[in-house]
Amino acid sequence: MDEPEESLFQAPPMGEQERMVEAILFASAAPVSVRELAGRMPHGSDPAEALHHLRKRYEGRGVRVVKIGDAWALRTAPDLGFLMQRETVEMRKLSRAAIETLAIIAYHQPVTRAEIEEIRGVSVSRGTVDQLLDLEWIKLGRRRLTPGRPVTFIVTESFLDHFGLESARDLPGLKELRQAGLLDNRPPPGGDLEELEPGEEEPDLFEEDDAPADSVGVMDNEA
Amino acid sequence: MDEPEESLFQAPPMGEQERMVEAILFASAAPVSVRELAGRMPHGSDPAEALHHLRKRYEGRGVRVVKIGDAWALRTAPDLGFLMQRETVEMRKLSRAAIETLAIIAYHQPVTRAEIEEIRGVSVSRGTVDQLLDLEWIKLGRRRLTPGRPVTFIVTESFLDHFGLESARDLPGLKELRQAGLLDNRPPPGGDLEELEPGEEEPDLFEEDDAPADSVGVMDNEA
Amino acid sequence: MSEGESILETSVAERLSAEALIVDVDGFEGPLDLLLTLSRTQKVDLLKISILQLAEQYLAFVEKAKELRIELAADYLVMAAWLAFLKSRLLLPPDPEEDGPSGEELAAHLAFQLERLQAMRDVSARLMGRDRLGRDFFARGIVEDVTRSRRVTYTANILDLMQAYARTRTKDEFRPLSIDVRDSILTMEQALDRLRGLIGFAGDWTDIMAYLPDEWSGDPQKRRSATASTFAATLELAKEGKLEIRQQESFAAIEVRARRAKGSGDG
Repeated sequence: MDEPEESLFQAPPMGEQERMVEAILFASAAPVSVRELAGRMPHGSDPAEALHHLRKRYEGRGVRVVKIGDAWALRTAPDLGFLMQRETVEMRKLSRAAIETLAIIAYHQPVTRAEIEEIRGVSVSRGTVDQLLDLEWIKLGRRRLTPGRPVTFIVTESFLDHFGLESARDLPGLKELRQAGLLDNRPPPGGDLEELEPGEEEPDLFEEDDAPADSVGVMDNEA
Repeated sequence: MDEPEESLFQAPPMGEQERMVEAILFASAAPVSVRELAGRMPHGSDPAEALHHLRKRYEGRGVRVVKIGDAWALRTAPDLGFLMQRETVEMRKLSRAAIETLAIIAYHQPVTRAEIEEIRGVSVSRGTVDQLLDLEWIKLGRRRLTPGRPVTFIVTESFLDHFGLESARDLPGLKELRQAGLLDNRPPPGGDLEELEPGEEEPDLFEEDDAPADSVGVMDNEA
Repeated sequence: MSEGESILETSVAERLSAEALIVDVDGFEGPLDLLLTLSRTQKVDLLKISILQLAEQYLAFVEKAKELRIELAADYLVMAAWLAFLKSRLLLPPDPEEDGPSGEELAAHLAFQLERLQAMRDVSARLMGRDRLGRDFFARGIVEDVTRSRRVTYTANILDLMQAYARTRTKDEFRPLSIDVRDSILTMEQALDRLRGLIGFAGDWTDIMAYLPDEWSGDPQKRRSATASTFAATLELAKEGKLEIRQQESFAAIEVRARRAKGSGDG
């Protein structure tokens, strides 16, 4: 440890200068230029050389000396970035729109967005579909061979996993729900809704192989 | 992001663990506990040993590995403080009352407001305690098991950090004060106050860990 | 020494110093602080300080303040009264009639308090003089801290799913069957709770129907439920050895009574 007074006339040894650069870079809120270093270090110091040594010293360490524009900073090594993330998982109930959309997909797959909207009677927000894709409960099925070739949605393995189903066909239909007393035994108003049993009338309902489709494009819009 | 699967069964080599500890401590301004380190490092890591190596490595450097209570942090070497003047944020001037109150809490902890008043011979103004709480240098300890169950105060990790202490046991002059009996809880002769018998049911003064206590609720009871 | 002597001896110097101190009486952190300051004028180690002399110094100070019509805070006056008392204790021979601490004990405690306050002042100075964070040593300037990504995961169960489906397909509201009937079912737990409280009083054979809660014996549906659960509860209590059950013949009333001593049952 040299006395600062001495340093006014003679620059501290290089090892000492290196310590100084290290401390300054460490404590600074922003990258520091060589010029600024020189201004803060004792007269006659050579911050550029000290930086050179310091950079060497930190090679392969958990922290690196990096140059940002004209200035220098200490940063954690990029390969250790994973240590800086800490995930807290929060469980939330799925929104009504999402669960309804999911249910329609499960019961009607493969189903297009327009069909979902028709069934729900309201438009399906992109966010809702994205959320279900993100949860990996739905994925893209084959494009429908109708004009516009709209994408279809189907449920995934992890959907079945999560809901404890062997297959989506195991979902009880409306009749069964009603018979089981899970629904009020009231006829649907107007009776215009056809009672659809899963797996009943959609011909290509549960095909083994789902075209992977262009999931990427959709995923990119994820928050 | 590499192979967390592997790491579940085999901890990374010690050199790698040392880098990880280095990066984590470096990235955080606040001290990080060994436990938190362990939680962030791959399974099977030994942060305590990695810390030992890291501390050695930084010996004599411009930045040091310091222990603060149960936690660890990187701090610049105190002899280089003169380089750092520009970083210095003007420290709030503490009143004499606040400084003395702080010292009394540090050396007598856990200590009640009544005891602080008995030592200083004046009542403790609310502002004094508030200021110390606000600085996060003191916090609430366990309630004293005497009639009225008064709250007690203890110093915090930030206090240790601020004054460069590894633990409250390292307070300057603590041993001498203790030997001189000046930290004894000596009741006034014939005093009508029900005082604690010395060493009765007080947890030892400088125990490793103080019940964190729920500060918020307790504060409300303060007069 | 006598009281008169000591006052004479100290009056000149003390009155002067009292006068000086009064100027900045507001600067004192209470009477103990004032005493500590006064004690310094004795120029001896705190351990060897004369508490008697100190008491006189203090009283002189208060006297002077009175002369100058300076109003002292109440705690200064309380301390003055106490010191006057201490002084008399120290000067007069101990009164065997009076109990309580002796003058010497009181003086020793005051000396201890002064020494302790001084010690706290000394260590606070040492503490504040240490290398300090943000002044002498520094933490990391850029907090690169952990990005606490809060991942929200959504969950739903199979009932949610079916309910949602039913909702979209019908105007029916889906609901589990049992909710409506809850009101008219006495659970076995309820019956058991009730019986545990009552059975101690059942010395004689009593029809279990007598144990039905009043409000459950009217409505047939409720009555049925209450009977069933009460009967189940008696079986449970019998198993625990708390009561005995008998039925004289088929379809006759089922009767219970508390089981008294060990082995006295006949049911």
